[in-house]
Amino acid sequence: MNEHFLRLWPVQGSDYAVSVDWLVIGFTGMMALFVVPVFVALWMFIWRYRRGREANRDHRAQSNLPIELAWIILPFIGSLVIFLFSARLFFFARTPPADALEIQVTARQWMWKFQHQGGQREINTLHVPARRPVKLTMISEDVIHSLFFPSLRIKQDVLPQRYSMLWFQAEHSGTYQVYCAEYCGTDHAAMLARLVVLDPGDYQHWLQDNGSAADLISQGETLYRQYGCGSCHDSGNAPPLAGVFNRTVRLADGGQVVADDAYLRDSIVLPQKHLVTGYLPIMPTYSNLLDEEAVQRLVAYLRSLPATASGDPK
Amino acid sequence: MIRSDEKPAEPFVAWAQQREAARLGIWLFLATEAMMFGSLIMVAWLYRLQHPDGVAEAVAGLHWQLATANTFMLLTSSLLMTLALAASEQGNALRLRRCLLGAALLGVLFLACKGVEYGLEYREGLLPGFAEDSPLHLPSAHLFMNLYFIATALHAVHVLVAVGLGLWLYMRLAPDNLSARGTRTRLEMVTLYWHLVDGIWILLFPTLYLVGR
Amino acid sequence: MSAPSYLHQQGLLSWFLTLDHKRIAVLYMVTVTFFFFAGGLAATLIRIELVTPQGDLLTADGYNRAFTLHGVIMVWFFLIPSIPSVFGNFLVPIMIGARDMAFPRLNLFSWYLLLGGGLFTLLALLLGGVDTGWTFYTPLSTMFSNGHVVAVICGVFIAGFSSIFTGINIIVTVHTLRAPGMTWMRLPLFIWAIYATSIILVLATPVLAITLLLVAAEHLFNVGVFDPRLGGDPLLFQHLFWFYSHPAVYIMILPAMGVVSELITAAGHKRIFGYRFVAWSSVAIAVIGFLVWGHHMFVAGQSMYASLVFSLLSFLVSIPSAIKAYNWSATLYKSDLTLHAPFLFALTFIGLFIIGGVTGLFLALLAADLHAHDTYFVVAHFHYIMVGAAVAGYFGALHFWWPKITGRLYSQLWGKITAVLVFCGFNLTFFPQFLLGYLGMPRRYHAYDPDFQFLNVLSSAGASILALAYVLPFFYLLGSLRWGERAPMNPWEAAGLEWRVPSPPPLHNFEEPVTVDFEAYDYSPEARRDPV
Amino acid sequence: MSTANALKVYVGLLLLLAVEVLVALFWPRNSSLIMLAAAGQFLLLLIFYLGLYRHQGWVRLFGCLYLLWLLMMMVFILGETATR
Repeated sequence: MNEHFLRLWPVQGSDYAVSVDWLVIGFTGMMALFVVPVFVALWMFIWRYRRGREANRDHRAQSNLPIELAWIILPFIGSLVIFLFSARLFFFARTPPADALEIQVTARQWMWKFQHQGGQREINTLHVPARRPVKLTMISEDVIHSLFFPSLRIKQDVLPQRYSMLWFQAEHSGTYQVYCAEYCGTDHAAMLARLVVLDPGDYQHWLQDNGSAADLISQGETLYRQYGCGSCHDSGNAPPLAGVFNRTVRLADGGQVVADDAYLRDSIVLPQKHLVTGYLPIMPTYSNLLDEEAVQRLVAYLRSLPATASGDPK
Repeated sequence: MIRSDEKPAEPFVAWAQQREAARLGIWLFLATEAMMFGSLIMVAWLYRLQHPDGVAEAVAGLHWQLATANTFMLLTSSLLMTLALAASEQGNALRLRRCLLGAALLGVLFLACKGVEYGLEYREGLLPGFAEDSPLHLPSAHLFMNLYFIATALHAVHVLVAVGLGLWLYMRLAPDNLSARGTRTRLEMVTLYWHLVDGIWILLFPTLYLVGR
Repeated sequence: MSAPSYLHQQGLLSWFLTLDHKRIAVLYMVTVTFFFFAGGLAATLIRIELVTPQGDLLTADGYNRAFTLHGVIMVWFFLIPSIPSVFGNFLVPIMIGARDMAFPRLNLFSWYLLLGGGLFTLLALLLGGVDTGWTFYTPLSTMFSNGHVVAVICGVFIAGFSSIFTGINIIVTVHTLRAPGMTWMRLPLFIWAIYATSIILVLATPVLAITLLLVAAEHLFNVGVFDPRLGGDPLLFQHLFWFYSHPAVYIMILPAMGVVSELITAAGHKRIFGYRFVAWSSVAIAVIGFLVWGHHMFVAGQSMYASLVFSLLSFLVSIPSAIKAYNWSATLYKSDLTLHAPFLFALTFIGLFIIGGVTGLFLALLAADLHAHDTYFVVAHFHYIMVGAAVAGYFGALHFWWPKITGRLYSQLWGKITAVLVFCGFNLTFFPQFLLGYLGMPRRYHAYDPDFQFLNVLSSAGASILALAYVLPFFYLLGSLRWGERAPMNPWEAAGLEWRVPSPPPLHNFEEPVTVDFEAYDYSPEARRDPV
Repeated sequence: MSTANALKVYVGLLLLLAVEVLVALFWPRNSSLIMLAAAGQFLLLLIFYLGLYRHQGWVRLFGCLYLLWLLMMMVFILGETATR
């Protein structure tokens, strides 16, 4: 693994990583511009003005407004320029493209579990296609973890009870180390994973030869049948779920909310959180029956439900 | 008639300087109390904004009549403390001690009223840790109830300290040494602390009991 | 014969019931040094553990407890009380011409609070052990850790009040007890820095008190404030915690800046360049320091727009520090420099503080923080500021005012050797950690990738030099108490009220009341150095 | 502070309290009115009973700084929760 004795710069796995490296090197250069003169001035003054060495020390300046303003404004303007570059990169890293490949991630104390759309499930390893955007929807089952890809220069905290998102586009195929960055208890140091980036062809082979019988959506459907969600939701005394994804739902207290992933998950695990108008709050909580992975499968199934032909339900 | 041998405390050279220092010291302590309770009130408001329905359910169960009576009592005790300070400036010892005693008694009444309220809530199973068969079914209602308990308990401790200070000052102000400069400064400090405890309740009362009934 | 020195009175009660600000300062010095070595032991364990990639010296749990102990003890029981309580207590009254602090009894009570809180916390950490890190992040600290978290929280809660009362004491003293003629613009810059630190001490510590109270309530009664299942929000804890903890890092660095201003002017025999800018930059750091806490949470799930605002404000807060650094080096222009030991510590401070500050700006860059957050890059950054700058400032103050506190001179040679050892040992320890951090080695890792071993071994080697450098002063400073020659009133020919009283100073600092008619740092030839 | 003034301020405080409770009971929707009455009470207390008007600069300075900080934290809360 460590082919050369001492590596001083992390491998660059994506274009984003290259641009972050250039940002950091640019910032170091600019800061050197402001800092090196201070060190040089210090050494020069110590040498020239040490006691016993004659130098003209008369009319010593007490203060000088232009110089003071100069070394306030110039460094600030310099850092503002770099700040704008970094803000642009930050927004780029935080807005996933629409066509990204969706993968569900669940973090548990000291292991990572990944679920692909095709139903494949992996523990502590993640296979992704190269040169394609991949979007990870992540949640933790206990404490706060943080999925960290050093070679892609990104990380994102994984919070309990709330989805957080991370997206990347790996360029070169290969195997990269993945860490948990947020301290999460005893074996925080052992919570590692491997990111395996495959060329698109190899990725398809990988999908086939360990694809499970049903894909994520059909697994969600079996759960939907198994827990009898249809007995209320399809019979009318609970909000109809056809085409529910990204629909604006009117709540009992007059507010409105868009039914995104988080809303669907909260309605399953904490049904009392958002009460829909016109329905009794009689839904039991499933938080003890379903773990986070099962909830993700159900949400995938609910997202796939098309709006029924008879117009958009209210 | 200021006793001549009475000189200001060690580091100070003049009485005015010592009162100035004591006043700035108490104001800074009030600032720390305000920062602490300010954060608590902000946390309460954050959860009011995030879970309006859960909080509405919790607030519905609170005894606002008792709390209004409590607010009235604290406002009256603040008035009495101001009157006590005014009486000390006019040198009227009897009125000063009566006002001080009145304020301390109102503080004790406030705590008694609070105890009754906690008793009712305990029987209704609303208090944290003892809430087996609690009538609240929204989880965020439990959260707000617990937050209500922490905020009012912390404030009750401060009222207890204020009542203690009032009674301690009442003992110290025996009729003869009323005019000692030290005790007048202490009276002003206790008055300032009392008003802060009242001011915190003025903000806590609507935040916990009234909004979103 | 002039009045007896404040050390004249003997006996235990004269120490444990003293109301004299100078004796309380010495009590703080002993307490703070004890906690420094307790925290240092934990650091040595960590560095020895990290020599090998696989964890063999300590178990995973043992390592987690070691770095939690190192964090809690070093932050709350050494760095925060060190300069404000030790040198603030000793020097503030003398420098402004007062006889004592405004509230002497409150001062002694603060010391007992720190000692009590500290011993209780150390006991809880050693006997039970807490593995949540000094940041107590929820839900780990509230739902997934053992009961000792509540004990440690009580200890820190008690010690917090020591900070609040010290802050109140210093602010009231500076406002009301200045000698006639000592206007705000004639105050030494150390007083400005300690005054700004006290503002933070008074306003930020209560927020920590309520946060720790909520964590303890959450841990005991599952109140739900930070428990997402009941609707609480773990991010709220991080907001409240960092709202205190970022101003707290300015509590650690601001006094050291005040010390360096004194050292630079005393060594250079010259008034500081731009007195007003340096004075007001301390207050600016204190005020803006309250607005930037969000840069600890860029990756924690905070909204993008809040992160943008915090990143911009973090660049703004770096300006006053830059003003100070530039003005210090400008002071040396046309100065009359003597290279004595305290001045070498001041140079160490400037060198390491500038590197620490610049890497702080790295972490304020949003895109760079996505990579460097929670890695050894952050560890190296804050050690450059806390250990490199704040501890070097503390050692500089120790070496500069030691003759004034104890009345004894120590050997300058050993002082300079220690300063050079600290600079070299420090850089060898923490510069490799910058590289480790950028390579992607996360923080608080008990076992790591074999790739990182070489840099970790370098860091541990540096740590051994640093440990030696920190033990050295223990010998020649305490040795000076016995064999050191008597110190004159002004060994460094510095300007300042504290150098116009005999060393060690008498019980009431000044025989007759002081009137100040000279500017701060008045080194002009006609200003005679006559004893007051 | 004279007794008459103290009584006037006291009556003002009671009036605001009455306004608060009445609004809470009969017009529950506008909670901002309740908080305005509470803020009024707090300011009345701060200026007259705590005697902010009697003190010189640094108390008033600390008072304004603190109220400014409260405002800023409120704006931050609303902004962060809205954009999260």
